[in-house]
Parts: sequence; structure tokens; C-alpha cells
Amino acid sequence: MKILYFAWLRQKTGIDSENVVVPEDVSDVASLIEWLKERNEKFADALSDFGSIRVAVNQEFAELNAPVGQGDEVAIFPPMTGG
Amino acid sequence: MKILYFAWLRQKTGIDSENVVVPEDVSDVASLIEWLKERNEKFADALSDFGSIRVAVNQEFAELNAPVGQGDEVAIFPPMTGG
Amino acid sequence: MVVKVQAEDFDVGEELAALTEGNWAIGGMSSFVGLVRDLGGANALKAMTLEHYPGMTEKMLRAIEAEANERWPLEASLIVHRYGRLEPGDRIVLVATASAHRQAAFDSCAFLIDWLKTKAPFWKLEETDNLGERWVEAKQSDDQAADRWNRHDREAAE
Amino acid sequence: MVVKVQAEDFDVGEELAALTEGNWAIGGMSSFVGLVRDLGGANALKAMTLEHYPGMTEKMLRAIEAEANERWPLEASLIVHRYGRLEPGDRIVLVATASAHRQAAFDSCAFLIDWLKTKAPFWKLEETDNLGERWVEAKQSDDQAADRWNRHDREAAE
Repeated sequence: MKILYFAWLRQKTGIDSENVVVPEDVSDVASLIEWLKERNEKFADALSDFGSIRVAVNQEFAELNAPVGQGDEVAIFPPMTGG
Repeated sequence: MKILYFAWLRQKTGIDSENVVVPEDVSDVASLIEWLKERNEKFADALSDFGSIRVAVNQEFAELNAPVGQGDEVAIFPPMTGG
Repeated sequence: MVVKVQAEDFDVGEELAALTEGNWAIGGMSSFVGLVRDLGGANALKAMTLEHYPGMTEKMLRAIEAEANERWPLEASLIVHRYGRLEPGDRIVLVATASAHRQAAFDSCAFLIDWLKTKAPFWKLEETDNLGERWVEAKQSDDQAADRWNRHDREAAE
Repeated sequence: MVVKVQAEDFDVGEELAALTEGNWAIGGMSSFVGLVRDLGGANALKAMTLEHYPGMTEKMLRAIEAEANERWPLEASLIVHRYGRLEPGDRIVLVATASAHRQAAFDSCAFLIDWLKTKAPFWKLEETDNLGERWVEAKQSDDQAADRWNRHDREAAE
């Protein structure tokens, strides 16, 4: 699974893009985030507040219950501020 | 008094601008128009419908009861279609 | 506040660049360009001639631009309106407003163009192959669009 | 329908001219330019860096532009959005829509810019002398502006 981090999520995790092999019990966005939080302090901190992060799966906005799998591209970022 | 005519009012009267001396009983826009209508057939036709004409006195929109006098600039034209 | 009434065409890029140049308080600029439209068909348009009332036109455009600047916190505003003979695709009018906030820019630009349609002393003469010359009639929908801005006032006052 | 996501600046005049060129069905073109604003004072802005999600950005801009074209009878539409490091006064975004009718042009342009503020995957990092670097937070007022367009749908459906 390819995971991308943007804005302060990129800064806090120290990673802009990574390829990870996720365990089988990671089946949706919520379980992916829980798994990432257990990796280390930086991730735990960056992902502590569900309300301040947004997720896209394969470049489409996704809810916490959206399914994710090994071949997916997942992006994690704060609320957008374009325009 | 200087009188200006625009658009089809200019075409129907055949005049774009004229200086006229108006009689003393011409004291407002309505009486000016009545007086102009009596000049000839062209004017009577052009000014027959109050609803389709607009008037400005000294370059400000004016109602039928607005006063007019010898030194004024009066313009008579159809509803505007700018923009 | 800039008002130009002219026969010549205008350069949209130059006009808009000049409007915002050097003013860092501007966050958004809204603009509108009106063009001579020809929908083709039996009454295909050959040309449109705009007549106006020199003197009164400039005076009224300055007054309405001043009113837009009173109603909204604008950093800059511009009206350029052409007159004379124009052909399909030609630019007729450019309105632009700039503000710290995008909504003020949008609303004031819409206000100015709605106003121009009904209150600026311009008249349009269309030339078509089939119908010859014809003065464009004022549209009720344009009056209603312009009246919106009065209604807003009344509602705010109630 | 044109979408450009680029680091370089854009020429507003050229972009707008290309949009309407040769299309005589266009009666009005509405456009909006967003600029890097600096209101000065204690937190005077030095620069703003826009980060985006390459691939998703273009895809989403194309999707929203397609939606604007479904909702309004547009003849042409354009979104140009920059990324990278920008300074006060620099252009960030250009949105333009053209239609036979001015109201369609105005409404669709407002729709696109409201949407961009909340749904396009861009993030802004501000650099100021006093506060250092700070990610711009999403504004509730921007969400409300974007939600307007959903409300219109719901009201129409009721």
C-alpha cells in the first residue's frame, strides 16, 4: 500500500510518501489509522485527532469506514485550503 | 433650453440636439412633452407613449413632475440597454 | 475608482493588472466581460451599434462605482464601456472589483453589471440580415436583476 | 473545459482571450483571480507556499469543472491553480466561465471558487516574521460558502 502525507501531517510524521505492507486486520481507513498510530510517537501525535485529518483512497475522498487494501494509494492530510 | 434625443427617439424626431425657447406654461417634464408633441406629426408619434420614454434633466433621471426651465439640458430617450 | 467610456477596444489583461498592481491588501478580484453575442440562425447578427449620452454616461458610471465602494469594502474598481459599431465577438464592457475578501468582490461586480444593464444611458441598435436595423428592447429580467440590490437594502432595514 | 495546475505565473489577459476567442455564442464571461494578500501589521506575510496532491488535484479540478458545465449552460470554462512558493501580490488562482447569459457565468464562477476553497487538495503554509511558519487553517465560512450550492439543490428538490 502506498501512503502519502501532506502539509503538517507530512511534517509531523517526517514522511511524504511510503510503501507499506499492512497486516490483514487493516481493512478500512479507521483500522489503517489505528495501525499507523502504533508505529511510533510521531505518528501517534500526528494522527491523534480524527477531526483534523482527511483521507483519500485512490484519489477519492474517503470516510473512516471506506475499505482499503494492499494495492491502494491512500493519502492523509488536513482540511484543504485552496483557492 | 437644450433638448437631446437618443436612439429611436432621435431617429423618429429626426433631431439629435436642439436649442428651443419654451413657452412660460411649460414648467415640468410632462408639460414639455405635451408641448413637443404639438410641434408636428413626427414628434406626436415619437412621444405618444409615456411608458416607453425616459427623461433626464441636467443629466439626472427625472419624473414627469420634475420642474424644467429655460436654462436646463433635457434628454429624452428609450429605456437603457447598456452592459 | 476608474471609469472609461471609449470607442476603442480595451486590453483585459492590462486593465486587470493595473487594478491590483502593488496593492497587497487585495485577496480577490472579480471581473466580468460583456461581449457581442450572435446566436446565428435566421437572424444572424451583422453588427451592434452602441449609442450613449456623453457627459451623463461618465457621471452616472462614476456615481454607481462610488456607491459600490460605499456598500462593499473595495480596494479597487473599474468600469470600461465601449460605444460605436461593434461586431460579433467584440468586447462591450469590462467591470472589475477587488477586495480583501472574495465575496465582496463577487457581489459588487454583479451589482455593477446589473446596474449597467438598466441604468447606464446606453442604447443598442442591432443589424441583422433578415430584420434590418432594430433597437434592442429593455428586458424585464434585467430590471428584476437590478432591483435585487434594492430589495437587499429593504430587507436589511426591516 | 481547461484545467492547469502549475508552478509558473499565468497571464490573465491571454488566458481569458483564449477562452472566448471565436465563440460568438458567448455574451458574458465572469472571472475571479485570487491573490496572496498581506494585510501588514505585526504579522506581515513574507511568503505563502502552496502544497498540493499531484494527480488528485487535476482529477478533482476536472470533475468540478464538469459539474459546473452540467449545472449551467456554459460555453467555456477554465481553472488555473498555482502551487509552490508565492509572495504577497502574486496570483494564486484564476477561474473563468463564459455563457450566453451573464447570470450563468457569474453563478458558475462563484460555485467553482467556493468549491476550490474547501475541496481541492491544496494546503497553504504562511511564513511571517513574528510567527514563523504556520499552516493556514480551513475556515468555517468557506465550508458554509461551499455548502450553499448543496442547499440550492435540496431546495430545488423539495
